[in-house]
Amino acid sequence: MAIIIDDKTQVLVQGITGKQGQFHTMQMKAYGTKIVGGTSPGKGGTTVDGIPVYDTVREACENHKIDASVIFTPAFFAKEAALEALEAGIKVVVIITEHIPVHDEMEIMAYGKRYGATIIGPNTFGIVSSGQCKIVIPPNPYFIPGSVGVVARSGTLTYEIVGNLTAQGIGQTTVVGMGGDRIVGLSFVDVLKLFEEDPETKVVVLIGEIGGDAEERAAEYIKIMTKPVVAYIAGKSAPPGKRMGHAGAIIERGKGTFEGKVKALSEAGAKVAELPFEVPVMVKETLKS
Amino acid sequence: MAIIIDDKTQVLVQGITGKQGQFHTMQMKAYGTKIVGGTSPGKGGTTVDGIPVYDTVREACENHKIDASVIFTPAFFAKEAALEALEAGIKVVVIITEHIPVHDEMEIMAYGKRYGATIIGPNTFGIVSSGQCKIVIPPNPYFIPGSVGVVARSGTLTYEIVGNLTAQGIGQTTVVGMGGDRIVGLSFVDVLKLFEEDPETKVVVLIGEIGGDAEERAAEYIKIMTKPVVAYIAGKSAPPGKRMGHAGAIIERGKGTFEGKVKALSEAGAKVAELPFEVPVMVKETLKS
Amino acid sequence: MKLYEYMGKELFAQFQIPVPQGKVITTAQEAEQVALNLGGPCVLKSQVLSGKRGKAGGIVFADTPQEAKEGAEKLLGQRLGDYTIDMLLVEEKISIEKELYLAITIDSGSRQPILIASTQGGMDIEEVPEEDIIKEPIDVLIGLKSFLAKDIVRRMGFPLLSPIGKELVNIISNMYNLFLSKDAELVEINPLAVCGKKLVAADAKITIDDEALFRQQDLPRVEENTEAEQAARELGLAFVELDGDIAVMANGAGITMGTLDTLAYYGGKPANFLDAGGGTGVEATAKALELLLSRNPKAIVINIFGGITRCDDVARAFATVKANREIPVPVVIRLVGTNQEEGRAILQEAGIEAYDFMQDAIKKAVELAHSS
Amino acid sequence: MKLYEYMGKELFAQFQIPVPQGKVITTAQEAEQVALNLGGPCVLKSQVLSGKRGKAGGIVFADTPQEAKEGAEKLLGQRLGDYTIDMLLVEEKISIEKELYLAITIDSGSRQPILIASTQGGMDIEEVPEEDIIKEPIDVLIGLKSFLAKDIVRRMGFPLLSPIGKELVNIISNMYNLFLSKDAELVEINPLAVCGKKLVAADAKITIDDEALFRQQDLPRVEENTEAEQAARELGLAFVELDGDIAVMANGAGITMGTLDTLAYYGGKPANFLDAGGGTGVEATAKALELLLSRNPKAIVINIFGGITRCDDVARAFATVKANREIPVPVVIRLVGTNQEEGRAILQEAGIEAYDFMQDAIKKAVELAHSS
Repeated sequence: MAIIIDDKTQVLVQGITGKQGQFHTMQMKAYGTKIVGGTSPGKGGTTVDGIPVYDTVREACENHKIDASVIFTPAFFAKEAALEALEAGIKVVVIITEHIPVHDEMEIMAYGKRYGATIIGPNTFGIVSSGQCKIVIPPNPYFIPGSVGVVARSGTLTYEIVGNLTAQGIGQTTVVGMGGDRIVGLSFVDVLKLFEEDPETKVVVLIGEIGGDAEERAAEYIKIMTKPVVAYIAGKSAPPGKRMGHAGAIIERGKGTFEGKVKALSEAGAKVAELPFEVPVMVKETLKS
Repeated sequence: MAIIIDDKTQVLVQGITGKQGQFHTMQMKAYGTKIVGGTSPGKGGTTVDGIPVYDTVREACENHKIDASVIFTPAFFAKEAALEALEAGIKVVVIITEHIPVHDEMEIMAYGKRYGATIIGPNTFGIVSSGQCKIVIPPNPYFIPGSVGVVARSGTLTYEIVGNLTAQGIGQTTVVGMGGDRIVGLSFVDVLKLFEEDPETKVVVLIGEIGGDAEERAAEYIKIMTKPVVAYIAGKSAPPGKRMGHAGAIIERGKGTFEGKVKALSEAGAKVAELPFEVPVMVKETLKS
Repeated sequence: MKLYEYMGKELFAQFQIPVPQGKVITTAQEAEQVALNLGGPCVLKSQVLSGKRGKAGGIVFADTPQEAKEGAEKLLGQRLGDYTIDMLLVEEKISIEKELYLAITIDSGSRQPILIASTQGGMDIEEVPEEDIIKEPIDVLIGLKSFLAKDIVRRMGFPLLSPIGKELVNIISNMYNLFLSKDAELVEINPLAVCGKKLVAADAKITIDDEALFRQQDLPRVEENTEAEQAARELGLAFVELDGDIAVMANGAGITMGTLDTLAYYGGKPANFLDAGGGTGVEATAKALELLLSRNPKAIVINIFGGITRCDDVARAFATVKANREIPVPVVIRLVGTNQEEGRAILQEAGIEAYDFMQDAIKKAVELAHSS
Repeated sequence: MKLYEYMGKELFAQFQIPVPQGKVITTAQEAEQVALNLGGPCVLKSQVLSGKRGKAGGIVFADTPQEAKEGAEKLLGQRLGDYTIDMLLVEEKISIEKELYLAITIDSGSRQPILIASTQGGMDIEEVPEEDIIKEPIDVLIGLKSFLAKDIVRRMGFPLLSPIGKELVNIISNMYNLFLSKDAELVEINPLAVCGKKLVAADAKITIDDEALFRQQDLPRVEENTEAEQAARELGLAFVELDGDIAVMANGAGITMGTLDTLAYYGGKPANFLDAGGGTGVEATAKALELLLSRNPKAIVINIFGGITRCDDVARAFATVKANREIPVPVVIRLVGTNQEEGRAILQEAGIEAYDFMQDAIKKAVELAHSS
């Protein structure tokens, strides 16, 4: 079992003929992801790594049952690409594109809701249901099947932590990258709920960061969760008023502080690691108990 | 039983302080309609015929459970009023306003669909569940409870026919005015389906007119209906290319002709009256058999 | 409101939809001058609102300015169907390789705009086989985004990166912008001509929603109604001239149609459609009566089922008119509904008996008209 | 991108939001002239991007042009927090009866714009009791229609037909139009001053989404970053200056923060936040290294978990820099992930041993910095 995607998920790559699109298509295929098609307006009829390319998402959907789409288009065109996927009826849309204008992101989310679709990202590494399906960019070797659900805002920090879990033989059900922007499709609560319902997931790792109140909201839900949660919050040493790479990672007007998040999570019953490499240790302990 | 509205329906009047709003509020109240409030921006706190007036629909909804709203606002403001009702969560919106721009009507319908609401009109006389609830303008005396469902595009023609039914002692479950514009919220098929499911309704009267293909679509559904349908189509003598009052009542490019509609309905098994006053006769026969 | 072709093409140009070079003229001299400026073969197109101008002889080709002048002399002032030709659009003659069809209109069924496209342009779209027509409803909460335009172009069979493919995507998007921002009911390009690597809108059919004209102040106004129809519209009445001799007034579009149908059933010929609407007051009703009288019918039938309309108002209007002028034709009135008794009392005083049933009143009117 | 108050007020005026009369100036002479033109008491407001200018002495009142001149002389060139005052907004002094608060910003929780309103304006909204604040998320597929503006004004307690009520409805609608059409992250009016029957935006705080600047060519540009931060941004890197002495580079915002946190945990002080991003090539990485070196740190720690980023690229970048210039401080590198072996081989050739675990590398860097 896994959440959102699994070994039956058929994936479309929007923007498959670009450099990034081609590279990650091959990587995803190597991981075992069922990539059934790609789009690139005007390149319909060609193939990339044996995968058929279509002019439009609708054309792809005429030829395949598509469960999820991943968007590699440039920022100024991402809203259009997301709408195209939603309008064609695709129910999981992964947007890795960064630097999308926030007003476009709000529109994408409003349409996502209207179409009843799950939107992952923007500015995300994607989602991996370990051993079954990887959508987008995490490096293949670090994701093995197991019983830990991981949800994070940030990419490389997730690889760091998941890599350490894997190194210690602790596999994952699904690893979800929500994305680093202020407006993203999934919240921690959305994903925690899915993990809570997933029978295979035994422990959940939450990788948060300063800024916003997503972790505080997560804490409210963790209070009523039956499954244990191990958390790490990045940005303890960040000064207020400075945006730390991600659009959301900023302490403004005293809100979104490290201390506030740690307090909320601890009080909700989550174990909070002080440093990234402590997470696997805590997970191991939790799995044992 | 009845469709869409009944004796429990609580009604809001948007634009209650205007001349039309006041007059019809009193008429509806006299018929027994449960009018619980009205709106008129800036006149919140006053009353009309003992009915509390609110500044906004939201304010009215804070004070009452509202099932249906009727809109009396001028054409250029009708879209705004409809959106206000929809946004506040009202699930039946009756728009009597005529001369609304067709692009506004298309927007209203798109939002209505998004909010899962039933929109009656625009440019309609409204809806009456005889003896239970009357929303808007039909004259009170002609609607008595019974077992005939009536659905029509046009107002006075409906009163003419329903008045004749009532004169002969034949009552109605619900009389629905879809509205005379090209874009209206309900189709004949929508209403026929509701009558088909309504246990009280024994016969359905369909009052159509030239133009469009709503009657042809209705015929498709009538084929599979179990209940008998008596139809009358107005406009037999109308020349092509001339709009007969209603925005939709025009024969263009040979489409929407009287002959085509009568043929479709007859072939589907409906009894088609040649003149309005034949309808009650046919209904009576149908009820007997 | 239908726009003339040249107005439609002005809007096309404004919305980056390519049109032939040309100019609208009203004299043969101007035609010659425009042809001279165009510097090559040209076409003279009669600016009237009916379709099928070509078959009716309203389109003439000219190879030289002299021919253009002669052609214009021939066309200007001529009748074309119901219209007199008083304007010509003089345009460069384009060499058409293929004719496409594009239109956006309003679809009552889906309650949305609908885009209609075909590679079989040039003829009436009704004559194109269903399988050669692409129909795409537009979700107004999304609009016609370029991804949808691209998908339509794909389905039309044009490579998306070809010059024609790219231009088609633009034209489709621009058409929707025009449709939306000008409150159009119809925007039709037929044919959209393929000329080498370019596309040119060889014709333009645009209809604007009458109800939205209040917010379309920038658009020109085109009056298609007869004088009487225009007068009625200014009174807020829906009036259509017909070719019979019995004037009809009723309240409500449906019942007015029903009245005409019943009249025809009894062998009468209606002179008009006049929906006096609901809730019209004494004054407007009186003016509506004057309008009917001005058309010299053989009889007048008034069919009122009073709802919002009050019977006493209608009766009072009739009494007012009768007091002020002679009414030289028989008037038959059916009057039931709100304030029926007061209305009938007023009519009785004016010497008229009201009927209870519309069929009786109409039958009587036909008899009176035939015997006059 | 934060806009100066005067820029915000220019936008307000453009969107029909009433603002006081005034002008931005850069010299005391101009201040005197503007005060003269205003013809009454005025206020001099320092144009800096920090809040709390009043408390910090950045706002001065003047009754006469002479006082305005003197006030401007005093303010111009002064420091206010992190900023030097080099512009003043000279405005008419308005007599405020009541201060309201209005803002539209972005709500991550609901993924929508949110309107915040309060009748307790003038102070930081964070200090206003929750029960005195109205929060209304805006559905972007509808927008902020006038019915919603009216409902907010009702909840604020103003009669809808009063002059203030009507004006508030307009201001709220206009704010949303500004927010939407200028790709704003924040539009704040605090205070919105009630002056008799009028409303005046006494202050203006507008932040524009940096990612949308490409389509906001009409807006002025305000540069808030330090030179180094600006240089990094031009390289496509996220760089923030901090006040420690150990330079940090990692790939990814989260892991960079995690690196800083680990550094702090071991007693080190980071000189910067530098997210080299994912998939950056040799050249950009080399430039990032140059940037770190230019800040004269005591040590550099590089923490790479290669995903899209290829370890050999990072190593090659390091080798390139080292070949071209002296690196006077110790560099500690953690390098794992894609093409790890090639990367390590390159580093070894350049005389550097890579670490496997970030904590070990960071610990070492702190030791080296402390012992230097």
